[in-house]
Amino acid sequence: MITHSTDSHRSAFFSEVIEDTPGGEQLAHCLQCGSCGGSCPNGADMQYTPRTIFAMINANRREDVLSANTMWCCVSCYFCTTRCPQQIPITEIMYALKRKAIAEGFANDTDAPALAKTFTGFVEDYGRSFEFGLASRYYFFNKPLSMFKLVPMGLSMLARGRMHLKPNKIRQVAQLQAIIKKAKEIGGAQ
Amino acid sequence: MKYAYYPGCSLESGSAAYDVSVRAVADALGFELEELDDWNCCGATEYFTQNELVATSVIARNLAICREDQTQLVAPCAACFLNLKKTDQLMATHSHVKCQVNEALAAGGLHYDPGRVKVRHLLDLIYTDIGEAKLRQKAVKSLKGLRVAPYYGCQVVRPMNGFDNTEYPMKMDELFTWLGAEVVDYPVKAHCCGGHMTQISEDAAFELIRRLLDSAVEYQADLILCMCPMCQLNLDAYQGRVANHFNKNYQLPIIFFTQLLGVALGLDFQQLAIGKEIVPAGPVIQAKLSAQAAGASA
Amino acid sequence: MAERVGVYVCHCGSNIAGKVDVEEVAKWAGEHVKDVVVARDYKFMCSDLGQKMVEDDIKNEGLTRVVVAACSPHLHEKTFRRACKNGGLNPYLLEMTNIREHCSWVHKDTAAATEKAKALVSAAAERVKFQEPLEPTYVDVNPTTLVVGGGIAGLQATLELADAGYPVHLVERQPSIGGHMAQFDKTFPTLDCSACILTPKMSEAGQHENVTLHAYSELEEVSGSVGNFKVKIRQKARKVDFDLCTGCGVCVEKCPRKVVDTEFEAGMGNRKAIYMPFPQAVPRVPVLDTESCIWFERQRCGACQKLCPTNAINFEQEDELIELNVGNIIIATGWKPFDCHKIPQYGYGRLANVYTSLEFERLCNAAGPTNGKILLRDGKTVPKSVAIIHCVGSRDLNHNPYCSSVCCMASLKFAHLVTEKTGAEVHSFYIDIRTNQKDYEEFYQRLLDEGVHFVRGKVSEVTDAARSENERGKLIVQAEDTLIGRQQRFPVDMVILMGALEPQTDARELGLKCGISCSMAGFYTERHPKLDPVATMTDGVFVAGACQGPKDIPASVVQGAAAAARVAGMITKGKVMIEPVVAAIDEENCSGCRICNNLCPYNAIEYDAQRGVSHVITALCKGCGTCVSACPAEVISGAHFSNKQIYAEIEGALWDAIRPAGVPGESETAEVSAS
Amino acid sequence: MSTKANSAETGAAAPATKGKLAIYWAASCGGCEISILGIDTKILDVAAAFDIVFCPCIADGKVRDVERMADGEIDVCLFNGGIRTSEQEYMAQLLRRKSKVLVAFGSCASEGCIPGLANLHSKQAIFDNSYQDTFSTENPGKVRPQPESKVDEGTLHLPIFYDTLKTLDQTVQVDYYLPGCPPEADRIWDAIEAIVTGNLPPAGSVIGSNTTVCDFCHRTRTEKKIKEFKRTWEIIPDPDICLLEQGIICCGIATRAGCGCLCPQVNSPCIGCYGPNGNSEDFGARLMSALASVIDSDDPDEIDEIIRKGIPDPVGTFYRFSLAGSLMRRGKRPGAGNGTGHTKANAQAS
Amino acid sequence: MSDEQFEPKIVGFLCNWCSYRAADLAGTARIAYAPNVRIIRVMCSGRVDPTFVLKALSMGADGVMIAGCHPGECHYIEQNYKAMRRFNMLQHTLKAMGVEEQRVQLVWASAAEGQQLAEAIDKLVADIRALGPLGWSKNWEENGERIKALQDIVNEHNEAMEVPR
Repeated sequence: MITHSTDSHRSAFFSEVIEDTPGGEQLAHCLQCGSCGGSCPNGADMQYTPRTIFAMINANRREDVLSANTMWCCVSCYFCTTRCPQQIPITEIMYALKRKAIAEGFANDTDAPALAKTFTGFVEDYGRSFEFGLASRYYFFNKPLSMFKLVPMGLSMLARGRMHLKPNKIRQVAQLQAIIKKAKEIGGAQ
Repeated sequence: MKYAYYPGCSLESGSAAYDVSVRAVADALGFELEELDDWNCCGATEYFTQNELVATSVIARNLAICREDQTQLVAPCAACFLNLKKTDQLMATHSHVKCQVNEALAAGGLHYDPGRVKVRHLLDLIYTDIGEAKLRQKAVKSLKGLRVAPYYGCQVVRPMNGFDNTEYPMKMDELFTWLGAEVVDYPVKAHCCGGHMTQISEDAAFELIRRLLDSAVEYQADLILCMCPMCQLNLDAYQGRVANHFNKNYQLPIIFFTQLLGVALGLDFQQLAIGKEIVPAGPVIQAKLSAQAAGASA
Repeated sequence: MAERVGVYVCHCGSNIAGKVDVEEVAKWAGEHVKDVVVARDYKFMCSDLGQKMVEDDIKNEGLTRVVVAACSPHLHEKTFRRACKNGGLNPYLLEMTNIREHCSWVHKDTAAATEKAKALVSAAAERVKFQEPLEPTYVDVNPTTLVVGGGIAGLQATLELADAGYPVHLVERQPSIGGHMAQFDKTFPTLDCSACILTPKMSEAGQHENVTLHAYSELEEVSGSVGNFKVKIRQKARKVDFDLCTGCGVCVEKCPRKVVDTEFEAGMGNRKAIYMPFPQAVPRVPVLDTESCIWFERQRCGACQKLCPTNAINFEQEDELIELNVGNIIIATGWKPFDCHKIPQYGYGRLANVYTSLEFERLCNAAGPTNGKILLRDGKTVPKSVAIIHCVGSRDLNHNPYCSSVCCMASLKFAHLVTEKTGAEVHSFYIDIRTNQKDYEEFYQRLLDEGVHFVRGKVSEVTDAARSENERGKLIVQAEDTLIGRQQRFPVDMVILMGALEPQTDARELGLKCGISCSMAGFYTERHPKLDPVATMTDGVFVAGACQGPKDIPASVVQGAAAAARVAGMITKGKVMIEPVVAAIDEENCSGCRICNNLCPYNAIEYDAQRGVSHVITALCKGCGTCVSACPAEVISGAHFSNKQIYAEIEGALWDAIRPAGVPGESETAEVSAS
Repeated sequence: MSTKANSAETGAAAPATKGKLAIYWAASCGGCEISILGIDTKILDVAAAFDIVFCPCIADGKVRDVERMADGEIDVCLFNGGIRTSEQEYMAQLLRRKSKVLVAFGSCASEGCIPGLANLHSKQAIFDNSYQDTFSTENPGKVRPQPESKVDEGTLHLPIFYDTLKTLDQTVQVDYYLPGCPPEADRIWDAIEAIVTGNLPPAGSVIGSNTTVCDFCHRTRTEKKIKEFKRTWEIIPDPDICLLEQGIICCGIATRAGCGCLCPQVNSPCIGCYGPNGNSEDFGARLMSALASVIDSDDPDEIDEIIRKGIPDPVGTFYRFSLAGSLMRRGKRPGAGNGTGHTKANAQAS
Repeated sequence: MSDEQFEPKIVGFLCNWCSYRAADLAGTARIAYAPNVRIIRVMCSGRVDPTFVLKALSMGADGVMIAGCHPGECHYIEQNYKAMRRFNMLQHTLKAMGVEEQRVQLVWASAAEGQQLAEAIDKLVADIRALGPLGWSKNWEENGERIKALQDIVNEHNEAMEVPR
């Protein structure tokens, strides 16, 4: 019935972020209580806690936010989201920030985008993903050195028939690709 | 009872053990899982970091290809469960998402009305639809003597499971108490296993894994029960390296809850793919249960 | 014969005239609105001269209806009704339309604003023609008052009225009056002992000649209306004869059955099956709890009965219903504590040494289970470090969105008591410290001197999962210290949860009985948040204390006194006016379909089975008009808001819209004659 | 021509005291005429009191005869049926002119009745449906009725078909109303008596009672709370309890008494043919308001569910007899997403 | 009203205790909103009879707003729920008549929500402006040939009369 105004005097970046996050309007209500930063399993490693990030978004500090490591610490455990007293969809906002960071080439000192790309690469080719390809391709291109550390583990996995060497392909790959193509058109490929 | 079944990629590769045990348990408990025809990957958390609409559309395809009569979709994998449920909810609560996703689906000749398919997690199904009475009746082998640490992880219970507490879930605890196991009530049962951090920043991931293993050990658990392939992989496959990293020595088997449930239902390890895990669980279960049996007969 | 309508358009200085062309509006009304015989605009209609103008026109121009286009009727309807009265016209033949708040102040374009003003005036003018003269009725006020709730707010109200010489019936659900305040140890910010200042009031109420105490009783039913309520009170069976009992306490002493006291001791201590909640209880008559009594379990024991020197114990005693007539009702039913189990991450109920604020009050109360010693659950260890968590279930959309307003000060009090009694290190975790009353901020300053650590951050979880040796065996409080922007872990021995203040579980139920409404949260809604804070929408029913919203002791006392003052006012006036804006059923044509019967929240509609018709009890009707619009036979009429009046208003408001065709005389009619 | 001369020509033998009665039939089913015959032998008394000067359905008589009459020459005209064509409007105007007292006779004339339900759709939609889209229609030439058709003898005119059906009083001034589909014989007789004896209510009002059907219903009533509206075929209602309280939508609560509560007596709900009670403006609105008020839920979704499930055809339920005469009008999207979309025309429109 | 754009005429039924006061508040706070809504005060949204809405529409209004206290906060305890039920019922019927839902809107606004009420009004006006005029009062009127057709009948009959008998 009654719609709350989201435009008004918000910072440009603020509007941008909630634009990109379903339910993001709640961000306007952040109390700066820090229950998010306190809840995060990786909270200790963050250079800015989510709460701080929100304050920075409000202050329109675009660059600082997008170059922060905060969202890359997020493991989508949703503790912050369920605990937030203002019901801000924090995890989703982290996704939104990740998307922006990647799109605008901020995310350089993390391997997450690479992993993501490799992963979705498979999905778009086969319709499904599979660990071996994922691991091998991802590590080969991104952290060849640490590959060796993985060998014993890989082997034991292999030994237990837990590593398939070829992926399963879905029948309707074409259909899926069409959907993805369309979605990218509408959503503006990021 | 008949449900549409969405195994998800891990269950057909790395975590086949989960898939095998799920199907075995389904047979034993007498409910039917019909694999969703030509399902595609849910994109885990990876699509959301790139393009929200693509992410939701890719997921929505799976909901859209459900037949009219497939109104309940069961996903054992946490990430799949959350993604499917989340997408359905997003479409239901945000009309623009609904429109855009359907526009995308239309490109593949598909359409989905939010709410048509009810996304369920396997645990919910077994706990609610099968229920205590039936389980007790079907259970042929008591799990007495076995100290199990139910591990829920994150994405089944949060942000929206609709069947258990998001902070301190109890359903798996109850389920295995029914089956006679000693359930250890340890504080971190719904904390994070590190997720894909194992791939990105091992130090971060190892710390998280350590917390879980430590706590379980502190509470003298014989094994940890998982309901998510990623959790199982991290706790099991990385256990050795985590041990070295903090120079400790864990020997804590990590299996899927359906595997132990199967044991209680009288299925043998083969049928349940027990032995696929890296830290072997078979011997532990054997030892504890027979010890108990011996104690009982003596 | 046609009405003679006078239209008055106010400039309100430039407030209206600045945006609306008032002269034009008045001129237009005079020329275009049917039956308008006088149309004037004036600088300030509410001024004496403005009112005089209306009076004179009524007298000289023989106006039969008056329209004033000015500000909100909520501001000046009374004013102009008076003017009409003085002019000899029934006040209800006035209609005010709001061209200031609803027009000149909210529209940018003068032309548009003027157009709207015209529409509003025409609407009012069309409506007023159908308005009817109404006469308010007056009823006598019964000087007896019912006070529901024997907490500090209720006590205050009771004593104010009783001392003023008016009879009061005080109803309390618990075995003793005193409320939550009786459980407390000290009161902020002065730290004087709660019992010391409360018990005198309690005993005074217990002995006062004008006060009739109904402890261990509940309000069952309310009927009637302002001035003359009929109330039913359920006196729950104590199983102890009130008149015979001397309060010697032998029964309690001899009772073999011990149970945990979840009420007064908040689960921290025990009581007997027959008990007096606390030593200074008023009335000093024990209550037998049949749930736990051995006699009611298996007809054995009966020690109390055997040993009572006055044979006051009566196992057969039943609840009894007491009927009273009262003129006014004061609701002071207070609050209930938030159930901390609802926030599992704080571990209450799972981790032994996590306490609720009420538990802690008992813990440091000299008369409490540990005689005022602050100890862990093991009953011997003194905590070396204590964490206090604010806003547990308050300021949290997942539980209660509102601020519970007392927790900040209470937590400061606790911090002080802990440091004073144990010397333990205290961490107090807050979102904002709110100390906005006299001497509260000073108290905060004092605590800062006492070396309490205030950590700005809402605690994320309390756990016993140690990550390092120094955490082993401790409760670890994990939170972000937002002032340094870092996640921190604080190992402590004891955690105190400052749970929210919530409305009583049956608040809505009681509200319905008395015909008063609740906010979303479930606190009673006052008539006006600023200007009428203790009255409610139901005349003769007042609210005081935490049942109207979270409040500390001083604020509750103020409201108790305020409510009493309002009631005293009603009583001294002796009569009360009843608005004539009510519904009426044309019983001649009512067919008794009974659609309307359960639509009235005030039960003002009664079905007469004999005659097979429904009728309205005028004294109970509040004039909302819901039944009027529900009546399928259109035989219920609403005074001052009749269908005729509203239809006319609609038509007037749309004077400039295209009229429908099909209505004879309008649109092109095609009368063709057969030559 | 003078009135006298004229009367001499037509109703020759008529004694001066005998009044002149006209009965006309516009857009209606003819049931009203049957009902008039329902007054049985009393018809003779009518004949005694009146010359029936014009009644195409029972006696021969030409429009031109009426045209020839002097204005106001007819004492009473019972006009049934709504106005759907130019001819009907012409007759309405003609008879209005010629009659002292014009009575809107029956539901059609008073409020549009069943023919009025066609107002859900435009003329276009109706023609498409009846001349094209119904499955049983073969009309490759897309033939439609034409107002003008040239023949050798000249041009023939058909009355034109209006976009909407109007009630009599939306076309001409009406003196009295006699509701009912059809009006009960007894009520008709009451009305005729009233007219003859001249003790009539104020002009423009309904000749009939001012209470509702419930007044004459024997069923026991208690307070109403409705959790589910039921269709008549869904349950066999208890014969002694208020139908509404059993979930069946009974219009008796809002319908003017007069029929003697016929339907509820045979365990079937009142459908409101006697129209609204008192001087209420909109029968449907009265029903909607009353029924909605007693829905037993405060949750918007549940309320919606109850309404959608229980009342698939709201217009047909609330305005079965009164659509044309009500305040309700069709929107720009005729029949969009409504419960009455059972014709192809409609299906396309929506 | 300025320039060419369609200015809908809207009638608003506001309850005396919450929404009417919300409108007062919007005024005292000088929150500007569209001037198209003409406010009619009723004691409670529970007084709003579907007839009022239909009356307004048939009198030429393009839309109607019904505003009351938030559910659970009604000053008459629960009467706004009746308003809600009637609103849903009326919407159901209007929909069947092909009237767009946005034309009649139900709004909850507490006495403190001047801003929200103003926004709701602006939204309502925008919605209806987008829909264009309702034209209820018009669509009962007849197609143009009507007059001619009537005249034709007269002429025909006149001709017929000239036939000698």
